[in-house]
Amino acid sequence: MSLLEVSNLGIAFGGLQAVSKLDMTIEKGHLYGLIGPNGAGKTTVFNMLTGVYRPTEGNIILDGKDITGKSPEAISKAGIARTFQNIRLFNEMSVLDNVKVGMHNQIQYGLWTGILRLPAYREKEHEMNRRAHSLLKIFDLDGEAELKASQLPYGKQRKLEIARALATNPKLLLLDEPAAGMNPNETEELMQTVRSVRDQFGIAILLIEHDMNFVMGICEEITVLDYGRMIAHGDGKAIRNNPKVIAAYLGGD
Amino acid sequence: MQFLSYLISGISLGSVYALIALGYTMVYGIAKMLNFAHGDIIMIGSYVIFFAFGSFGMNPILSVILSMVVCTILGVTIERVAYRPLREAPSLAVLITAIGVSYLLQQVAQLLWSANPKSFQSIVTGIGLKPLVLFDGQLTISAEAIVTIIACVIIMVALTAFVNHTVPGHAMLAVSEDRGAAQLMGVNVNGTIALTFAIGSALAAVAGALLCSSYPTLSPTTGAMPGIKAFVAAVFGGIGSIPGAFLGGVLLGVIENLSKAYISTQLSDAIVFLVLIVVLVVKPTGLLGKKINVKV
Amino acid sequence: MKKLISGMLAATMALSLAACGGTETSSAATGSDGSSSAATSEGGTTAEGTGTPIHLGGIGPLTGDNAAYGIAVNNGAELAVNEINAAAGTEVFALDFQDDESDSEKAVNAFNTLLDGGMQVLVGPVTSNPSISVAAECASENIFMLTPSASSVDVVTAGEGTAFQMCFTDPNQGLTAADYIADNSLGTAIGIIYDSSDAYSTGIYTAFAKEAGERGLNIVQTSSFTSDNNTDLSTQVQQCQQAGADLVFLPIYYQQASQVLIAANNIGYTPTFFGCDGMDGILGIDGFDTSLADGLMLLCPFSAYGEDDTTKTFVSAYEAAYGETPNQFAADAYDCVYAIYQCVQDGTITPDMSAQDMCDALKSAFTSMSFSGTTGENQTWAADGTISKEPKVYQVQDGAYALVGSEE
Amino acid sequence: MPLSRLKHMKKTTRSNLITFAIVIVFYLVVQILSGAGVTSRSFEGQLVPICAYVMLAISLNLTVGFLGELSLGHAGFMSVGAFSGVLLWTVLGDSVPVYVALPLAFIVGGVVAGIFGVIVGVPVLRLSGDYLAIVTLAFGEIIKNIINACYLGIDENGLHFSMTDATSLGMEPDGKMLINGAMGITGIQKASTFTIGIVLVLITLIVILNMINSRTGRAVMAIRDNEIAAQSVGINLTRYKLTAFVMSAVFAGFAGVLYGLNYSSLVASRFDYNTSIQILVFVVLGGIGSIRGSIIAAALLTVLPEVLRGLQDYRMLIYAIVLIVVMIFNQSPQIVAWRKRIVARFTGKKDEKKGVA
Repeated sequence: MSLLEVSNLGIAFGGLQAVSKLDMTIEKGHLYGLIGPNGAGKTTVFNMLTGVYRPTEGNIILDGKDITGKSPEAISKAGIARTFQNIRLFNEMSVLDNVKVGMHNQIQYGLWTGILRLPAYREKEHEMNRRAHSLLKIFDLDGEAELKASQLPYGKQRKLEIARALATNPKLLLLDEPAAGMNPNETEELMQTVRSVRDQFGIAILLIEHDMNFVMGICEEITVLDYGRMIAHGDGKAIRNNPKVIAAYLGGD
Repeated sequence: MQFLSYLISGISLGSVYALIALGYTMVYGIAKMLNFAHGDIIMIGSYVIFFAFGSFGMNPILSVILSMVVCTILGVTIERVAYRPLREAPSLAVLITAIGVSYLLQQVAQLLWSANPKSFQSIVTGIGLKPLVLFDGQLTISAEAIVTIIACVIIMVALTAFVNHTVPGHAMLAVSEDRGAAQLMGVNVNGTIALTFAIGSALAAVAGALLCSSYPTLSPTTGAMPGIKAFVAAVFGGIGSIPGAFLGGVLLGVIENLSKAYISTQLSDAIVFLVLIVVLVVKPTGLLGKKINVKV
Repeated sequence: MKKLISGMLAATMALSLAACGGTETSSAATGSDGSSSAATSEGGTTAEGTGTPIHLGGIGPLTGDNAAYGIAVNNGAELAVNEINAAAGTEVFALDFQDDESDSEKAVNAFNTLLDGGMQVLVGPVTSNPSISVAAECASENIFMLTPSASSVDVVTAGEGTAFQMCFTDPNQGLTAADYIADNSLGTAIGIIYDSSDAYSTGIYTAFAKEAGERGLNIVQTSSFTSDNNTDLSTQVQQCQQAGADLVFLPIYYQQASQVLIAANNIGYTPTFFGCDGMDGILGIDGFDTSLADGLMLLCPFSAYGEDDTTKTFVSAYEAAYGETPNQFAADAYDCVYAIYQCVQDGTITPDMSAQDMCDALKSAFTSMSFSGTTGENQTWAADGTISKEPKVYQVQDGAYALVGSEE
Repeated sequence: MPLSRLKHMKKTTRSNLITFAIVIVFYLVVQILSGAGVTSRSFEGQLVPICAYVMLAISLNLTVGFLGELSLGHAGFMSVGAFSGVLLWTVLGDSVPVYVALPLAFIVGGVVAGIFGVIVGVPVLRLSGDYLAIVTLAFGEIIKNIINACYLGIDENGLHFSMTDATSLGMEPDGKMLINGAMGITGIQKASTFTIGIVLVLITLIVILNMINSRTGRAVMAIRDNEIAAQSVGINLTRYKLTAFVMSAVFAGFAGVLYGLNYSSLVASRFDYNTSIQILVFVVLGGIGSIRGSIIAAALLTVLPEVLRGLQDYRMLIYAIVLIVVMIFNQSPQIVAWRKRIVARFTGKKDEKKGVA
């Protein structure tokens, strides 16, 4: 059974059909790319997968469970985590706390345990700190744990967002333009990190990216969207040579 | 007949709220701040008319114009001195400053003119208008009510036209949409905001004249409660929207008066506020407010 | 920022702590009319050599919605103190009047400040609710309190015998008004407009409604307003008109009453209007067309148009000092000071007494003496602190009051 | 030993301990000074209201600073807390020992305020920004208006209730009015003391600071910083918004009881939007999100008008000017930058990073 099975997915805003008839299958531990020209509906797909938008048609099955139209909160619990195109960190909180918020549903204790500082509080906070630090280490952020998230440089903010997403212990990680705004060195470094995350956590990753070198260099399978429809699917080589894709990128409109 | 007469006094009260709300809503739409001192500018304007017209016997129209000039200068000065330095500060900082200005104006008024209430002579009767008697005296509509309603409609229409069809009006729209972008496009943001305050304050003078003509007790706290009600009216109609302020004000006045007449005079305010809450819960940006979409 | 705040904190705390030990801040009677502040006792005789003054404290709203009443009380008390001091050629009283914004918290703060300043007798507070709170403080500290205008019964209850009133209690006014209207058949259908957010107004209304029921008065309409929705009172006036009321009872203050009269005039409604002591002052509203008040009746112990010498002296001195006609707030406060002065003259209290001793002395003196002033002849007090005086009913005629009756 | 431990503590823990220390030291200093008889009555009289306002400021800061929502109706919760707590206190009267009645009054006040927090919070928290602010203001005014129209009395036939006037209660002559409309509750047996106040302030501090530094607090702050991201990591927005809002209401209720039991009369009009705004001023002036700032600002601004009493008529004028000037001085970006330059010149230090921000 595949990890994620999307069938016939579509959404319309008013009269505008933003995405339609999308089919997608993601296997455990694989790296997928979702590409397409601007306005092709890539982020809309992410928003449907994570429950921000409710699809008007089709089904999303995660690990055998139907999660179509569930709330973002429920989908996070079900095992999909994401980052955002325009970074959405908890800016006024420390880097460490950003990751600890990610563990909200992983390590739990109640309101009163926290207020009364019961033994469970100490224990669980300790466990959270341990896990958070080890996650930060992967992204080379453990030196900045006490800084405010907003004080981090741009590249590190992108990494922190991934660390926070991983803290939710997902089965599937969605990365929305993780390399946006990075220089070639940083991009190269990020590719390494994404790969090692996949290897270390054994999770599937679906990413949107405009940087073709990044996508081609890292993704095992790529889906191409244009005007909300899938126009191609396959590995890097197949996509690169697909005439429909070339047309869409060169002079679609 | 009874109902009609309550309804008309409701519309008249509502028109006053609407006039004040127009000032609130313009300032909010463009400067993105809740100008809590707006009600107190009304109070100052009313005192100006009280002395000009009531004590010195100035022509009623001229005294309203004088009051508009005073209020405009006052409004622009307040904006320059107290609000502009906080343009880039958190919005709460400006809110608190506006509250400080409100206290300040009330205190100054009390020191200058004492807390003893004044009885305001209607400028409407001052220009010689008579109440309208209909249905063989069964229904009397005061001249103040008629003038207030008409003035309110005219001002609303004029403001809408000004904003939509003039260069400074377009600048206002641009600033209200996106201050940064407007600045880049060469719009004089400070000038536009100052102009907004000028118009809002001039409106406050007119509102004060009509408020006190209909409800003639004038004291340093006269502006406070109508100010709050008008603020509610502006939000009710969708804050930032000119027709919304008008609609919100009139509805508020009508609801307040009808609940006073038929439900309970003690609880009329509670009813007004309850309606506001219901409207906002059903339509979170007010009756005519724009829906804000957050892009993910 | 933090340093700034802590610096300010330290400074404020220091200032506030320094205000202790009975250091006198401002004992001189300072005008609070706004226009004529600091008008008095610049180089007046100091206490040295001629005996120290008795420290009177005053509390009332000098700012906020009810400031008009507090200012009138302050003026009335200040006038009396100045007169007494001038006549005696020495400083008999020193008055310190503090603002309470008509709020319990501020009133208790003012009370404490006054005690720090060495207050021996309290004239005030002005409004009911702060007076209840302050009366309780007076009871526990054993400080004599004489309120000019706080007419709620709860004031004397809370005072437990240390709080005295110069005005009628609210129920007494309501009852008397109902009786007077019934006895003189002033109205066949009665409408009432009262302020349900105000203790004074509600107190009178409650007693009036009860007595009216017992006397068989026909109440056809009861309307109220609150301090939040008193901008527009035309609806309430219309309600009374629709109900066919030929007498409208207005147990409210003169500011709102003037609005009722104007609103009634606007719709051509002309019943008999009947008010209580809070109505007094309506003719003095700046800009008010007094012809609208013609025929208005009010149950009030004081008339600025009275012909007796006490009243005439008071009114002319008040007009000279403050440029306006005094209302019953000012008159009550003026009487308060003179009532205490009566106890000074007969030797009941002397400046060297402690506030507590003074309180005990005044309590027994007040319950046994009779006082005549601007608000009535031969007034006496019961042990609980309530006053008994002759109620008078005036009618406004040609911009002045004419006595039309009194009710026992 | 304890000092060296203090050094190694986490920054937030240390900051919290300093906050506690300030409150405790303030209490001790006041106790010593008042024992020595050097404090003025005026100052002592303000201690209970100071404690109440400090609690209100801390609890409002939870809504404004940590939940990130502007509330203009905090006095409403104070009001229902005060009325329910004081009502219970009056009803219990002498029939129950003080050490039972008093805690019970506080608990009831807090719980009732909390219930109102839920009633208000459920619809209100769906809104955001200025719309939320106006609806909280509306709720505060509704609560005031309803209590003002509330008549409750007790006689041998039991409780009587009316929303019109006292006469319609139809009570026996020997009955007792409990809530008398606009006159509120009178004849309250005063019970609040500075010690009770400080204990409540400390409880407020412990609960709110511990809450902020826990899983719940992090969830609340995450919602404040970014609702969409908070949802994406699986945080239930409604639940945590409501938790913070209700907790804020509960402590406002406690503060209300403390305040109500400090005076012998209690009226609803005391708790109008002006009081809500006053509390908001404490929070903003003390620094949004800074608990210690709220404490200091609340204490300072409660004392300030009393210290200014000597200025007579100009008192509130000066207060207003101080408010405006402090806001501009602390919050205007240009002036803050200018202040930093001046400070840098005097101390000779160069703050390179923050020079031009």
